[in-house]
Amino acid sequence: MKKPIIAIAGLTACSGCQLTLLNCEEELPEIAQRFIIDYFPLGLTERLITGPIDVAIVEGAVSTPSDLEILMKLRNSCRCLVALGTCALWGGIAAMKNQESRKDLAGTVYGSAADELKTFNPQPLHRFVKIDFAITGCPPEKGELLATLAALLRGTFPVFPRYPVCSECRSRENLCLLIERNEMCLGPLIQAGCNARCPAVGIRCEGCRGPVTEANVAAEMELFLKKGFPRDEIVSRMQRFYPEWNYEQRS
Amino acid sequence: MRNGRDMTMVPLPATIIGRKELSADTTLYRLTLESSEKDRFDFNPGQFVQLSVPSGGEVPLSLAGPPLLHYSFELCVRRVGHVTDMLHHLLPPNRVGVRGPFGNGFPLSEWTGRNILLIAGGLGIAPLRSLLYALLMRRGEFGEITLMYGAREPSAILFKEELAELSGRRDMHLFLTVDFATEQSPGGLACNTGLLPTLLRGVNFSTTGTVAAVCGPPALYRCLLEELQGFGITAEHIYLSLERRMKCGVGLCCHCAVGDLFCCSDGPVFRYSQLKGISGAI
Amino acid sequence: MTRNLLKHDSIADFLEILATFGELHGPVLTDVGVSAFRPLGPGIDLLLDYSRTLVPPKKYLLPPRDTVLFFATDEGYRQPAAAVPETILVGLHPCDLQGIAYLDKVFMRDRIDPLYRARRTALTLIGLSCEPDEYCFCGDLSATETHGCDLFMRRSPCEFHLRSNTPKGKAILDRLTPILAEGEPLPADSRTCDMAAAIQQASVRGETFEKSALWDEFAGRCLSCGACSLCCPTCYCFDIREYGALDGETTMRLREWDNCLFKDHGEVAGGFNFRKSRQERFHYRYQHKYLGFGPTRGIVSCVGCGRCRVVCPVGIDLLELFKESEDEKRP
Amino acid sequence: MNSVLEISPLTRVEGHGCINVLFAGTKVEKVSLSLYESPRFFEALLKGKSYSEVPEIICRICSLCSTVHRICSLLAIEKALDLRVSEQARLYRELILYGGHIQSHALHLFCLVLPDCFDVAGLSGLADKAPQELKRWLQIKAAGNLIQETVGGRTIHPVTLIPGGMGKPVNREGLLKLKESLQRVLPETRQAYELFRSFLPNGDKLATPRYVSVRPEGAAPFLGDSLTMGNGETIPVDSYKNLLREQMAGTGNAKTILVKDEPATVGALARLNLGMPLTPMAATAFEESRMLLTNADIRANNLAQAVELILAVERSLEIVDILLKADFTREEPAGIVPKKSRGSAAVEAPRGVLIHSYSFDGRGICRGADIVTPTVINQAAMERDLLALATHMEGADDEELTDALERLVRAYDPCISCAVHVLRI
Ligand SMILES: Cc1cc2nc3c(=O)[nH]c(=O)nc-3n(C[C@H](O)[C@H](O)[C@H](O)COP(=O)(O)OP(=O)(O)OC[C@H]3O[C@@H](n4cnc5c(N)ncnc54)[C@H](O)[C@@H]3O)c2cc1C
Ligand code: SF4
Ligand code: SF4
Ligand code: SF4
Repeated sequence: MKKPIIAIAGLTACSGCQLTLLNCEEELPEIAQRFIIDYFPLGLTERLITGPIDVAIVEGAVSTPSDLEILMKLRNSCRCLVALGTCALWGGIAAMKNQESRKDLAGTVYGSAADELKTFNPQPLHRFVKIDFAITGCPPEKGELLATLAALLRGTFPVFPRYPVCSECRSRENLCLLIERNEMCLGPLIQAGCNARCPAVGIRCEGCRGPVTEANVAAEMELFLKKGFPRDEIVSRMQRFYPEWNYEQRS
Repeated sequence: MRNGRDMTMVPLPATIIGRKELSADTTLYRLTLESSEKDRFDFNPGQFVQLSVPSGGEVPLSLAGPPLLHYSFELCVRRVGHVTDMLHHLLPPNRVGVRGPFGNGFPLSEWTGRNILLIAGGLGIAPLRSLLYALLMRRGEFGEITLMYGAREPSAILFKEELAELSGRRDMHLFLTVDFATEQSPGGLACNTGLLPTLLRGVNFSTTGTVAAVCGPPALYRCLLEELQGFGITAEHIYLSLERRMKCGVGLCCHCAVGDLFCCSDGPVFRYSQLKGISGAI
Repeated sequence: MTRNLLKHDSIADFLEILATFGELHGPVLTDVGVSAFRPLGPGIDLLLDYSRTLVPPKKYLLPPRDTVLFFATDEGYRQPAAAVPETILVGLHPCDLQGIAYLDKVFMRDRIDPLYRARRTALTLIGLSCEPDEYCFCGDLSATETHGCDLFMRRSPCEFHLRSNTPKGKAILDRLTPILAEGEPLPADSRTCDMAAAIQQASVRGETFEKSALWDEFAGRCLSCGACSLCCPTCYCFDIREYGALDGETTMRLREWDNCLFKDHGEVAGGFNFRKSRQERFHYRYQHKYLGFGPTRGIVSCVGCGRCRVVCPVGIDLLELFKESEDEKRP
Repeated sequence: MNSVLEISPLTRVEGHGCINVLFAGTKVEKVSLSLYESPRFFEALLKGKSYSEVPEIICRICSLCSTVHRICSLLAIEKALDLRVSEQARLYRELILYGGHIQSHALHLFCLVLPDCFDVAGLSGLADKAPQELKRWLQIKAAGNLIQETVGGRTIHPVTLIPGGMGKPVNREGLLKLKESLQRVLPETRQAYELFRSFLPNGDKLATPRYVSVRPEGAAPFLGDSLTMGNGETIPVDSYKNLLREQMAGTGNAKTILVKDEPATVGALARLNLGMPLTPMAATAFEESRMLLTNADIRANNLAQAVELILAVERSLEIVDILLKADFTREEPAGIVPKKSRGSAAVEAPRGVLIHSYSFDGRGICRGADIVTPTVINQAAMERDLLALATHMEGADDEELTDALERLVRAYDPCISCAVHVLRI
């Protein structure tokens, strides 16, 4: 089998997605053997993107000219581009206030020095380049990352289920926090794959994996409102990882 | 149970022994089961197999060749997604897995003495090719045989060489049509332009004692069935092959129900009369 | 007179003897307060007066996610060879027994699913009578204490009446004799339930409630969370997926619970969907639950356990269809 | 003739940064370190969010330190809202804090620094050169991650810890599994310490750091309510601003901080030098290497981290034992009544002192946030040392210099993601 050449890069992010890879302690040696890792600043002294690369795996949102430059360089030298994690796929935590002015946000943090910052609203990768595959999650699940790498060895991508977190939550026999404890659990709207991590330890789903394709956003909103949560609080929670919900969507 | 393995549940190893590109996205594969199983593979036209591409998954595919083809069988596959994509990277002598054959197939023995009209739209030619060869193998038992085949455009016509050969035969009629004519010639074939229902209205074929076998996308069924009945072919005598999502092929996974019928085990070939009252069937 | 009375205070001995027949599982209250079937052991209390578990016992036969095939380049596909441990499931309510009996029909009658069969054969079922709550509607739908289970325990104020239905059950009963008292067999339970009767009648009529306005109303509210069918004792739709391993050689094929209310349940390649709208998917669910498909045509698969009504976050209840039609009949 | 050596991007460190060395002829004129991580404006993101959302958002500042950010923010919130958490929650927090230190130190030492010791470019090189050892070292990292996963519900951005308490406690089975894995790696941590002891760099000594750390209270090494500088001087966390003075750095998006107008150093070396309580094996290791660690420059920091690995594993084992004995069941988190308030807390992150400070309005909505991260505190010292080292090395070729400067940066174990989100609102 020909060894795939991969590049791993991080843009505006917390490095958690790349760390997820480094957290595969069991598998790391095998990965190091089966792939040629061409560019991976977090783990490798190699400063140049030279290409050609089979697969570029990119973490983080795009929010500066230098992010964009790295992204473009990678896109131009790779065959497939994989968005790794919620920031790369949906914008993620840094994009939660994208509806507010970037300038004001910067000003709040950096005062007058803010003007010198070259930055724009954090955007998911697909706003700028074509992505061939995405692994969601903040951080992504080890299992999905490994399944993707395994599929790459065979020149393909894996197929992940498209149901919401609730499905995994119920089959794990968790207590439903939405029904039984009236908590603002986002499970019904969020893409599964984490095996309902949070409800399994008694914490409501905060939605870190972004929207599931088939989400009845409007009905969930009605339910939360009926349970007495103020609308602004619901919106604030829902936008934590994905700022662009369509609150009218029913299917 | 064959050779200690249950072929309805566990795919048997099969080898790709031939591969021919029919169009930009469609390829004909010839496969053979591995030695000890070879002689066991018999099927009815209209039946399908579940083909496994290791680490990709499994998809239902119609048997597209004549039955009893020297220990091998043919599949005509369009590249549309995950599994079919992986399949398109395979070459002889790569190995795949096969379960089946499944489903009912066309009831040839009930058709003895009748005129037979085959109508294929697009990839629907796959099962009908198998049916046609089976009919021709028993040519004497049937009346007039007509094949009408429509494709989107000349380059999408599959099996061009075979069609050219068939068009020379005197014991059957062949009519081709394309939705859009383009510069490209359909490879020396006589070809109409227009949708299949237009073709149906425009050519002569026997309508008495005729059974029709139709296979194509849902849109084709919607516009064709009324036409056929208009020619006096009753719902009882129109056979359709349906496509549904299938995961098991044997009536367990429950994705393919049409009304109270399973497409995989009660079908995929149905008489139109069976489907008439079922909303969403077609 | 037979020895068939189990005093309430002999339960511990009872369980100890049962445990000699295999791994003992039964309903317990988990640390988060959910009723669930779990392994029993010292210090774990068996629930004897529970209403229903969240997930039905089908998980013992069809686990939520199950490896059904392995593939290796040199040996092709093969089924997992792991031996299934003998398991005793104690404390199953009649609706759950009925649910298993239905699954048996699907997976062991016309088509035999080898994995299911292996697990089913290793399973001993011990039923337990129950008191319906406001969500149940099993009634005579599951007056089947005798069917499907090996041993049945009917509860009365200070004892359980045991009855064996199979040789397996008989063997267990024999072994229990030392801790049992003598008693009369109780007459069969003759509970009835109007809702259950209405469902049966509708099913026989082939009722589809085509005109009801409820379908749209359900579709508008449904969150597509999947709870109703995951928790239904007779929902068994499954999806199949396949994942290669990092070694580049081996592969696993998984079978996983699916749900007919999900959009991609009826979707085929190219995005064409045979059940595009949620209304259509509700109809599909109705068809399967109350009218049946293929070999189970005509069999009502709803056993009246009430789980789907309990677990739906937005309170959707297919029974409203039947109620509505009952109401219409009344002047 | 002026020339510039640009080292960009810095590799094998967390986040995006670069070094520019400015030469006048062969003389080093200036060295600048810029952290050009894209700013995510965390302080602004928090503004307007409920106190309950704050820990969940803020832990996303950085994946390597997500646990300690979460804990620091919980402590600050609880201080503001006058919440007392149960013994159970306190123990779990302490345990997961060690998990965070173990995984972070192990990642830094074994994945980012060790390639330098073996003269390879990165992990793949290590996998070739020392495959068996790599597997064993990664086990230490895995043990840290197992704590995160078991206690926190996830290895990165843990979820169980919430204001006033926690979700479900770990069951017996989970604790026993933890214990087993910690026991298995404890001897490995000692081996790792010996390995790093053998790789101590030599060469001209750089400046002796001015250390700052959280003043440890009781037996828990990384927690406390005041900051200390070792000369007897301590200040309560609430007045941290009197000690740490911020200034906007010339380049890059981070601020630098001076302590009494001088660069300060935080981190493992600082903690060891400022009398953090040690567990038996860690104490032995420290004693053995006292000379190497107390009279050193920052390049001894990696050895100090290795000592802390021993410490964190030992201390985790102690806590797991306490938890096993206590056999806690699930408890409801403390009831919370929001009020207008302000609270600051400090925790020792793997890289050193971390401070979170928040103010809330009457509804518990965050109106102000200030986060001081260790990398920001260290930045001035890092620049000072880089300049000194570059000057010592005048005449060396670019490759050699690049290599040495990068190694120096790695000794500090900077965390650039954390560093760029600093400043008061
Ligand atoms: C009885 C029958 C006979 C068929 N005969 C042929 C044939 O001869 N040649 C041919 O090219 N195609 C045929 N098809 C269609 C073929 O099965 C699909 O094109 C194939 O499943 C697509 O799989 P994919 O993974 O490549 O596509 P993807 O787009 O990646 O998968 C499509 C999605 O639909 C699901 N799916 C499940 N069952 C089906 C299904 N039956 N059709 C489409 N999608 C499905 C897949 O699991 C996946 O989720 C037939 C289908 C049926 C039911
Ligand atoms: S707890 Fe949340 S994820 Fe789980 S079932 Fe309830 S709503 Fe869904
Ligand atoms: S339960 Fe929700 S918040 Fe938790 S990991 Fe899963 S998707 Fe993320
Ligand atoms: S449909 Fe509902 S009530 Fe009927 S068996 Fe399923 S879960 Fe129980």
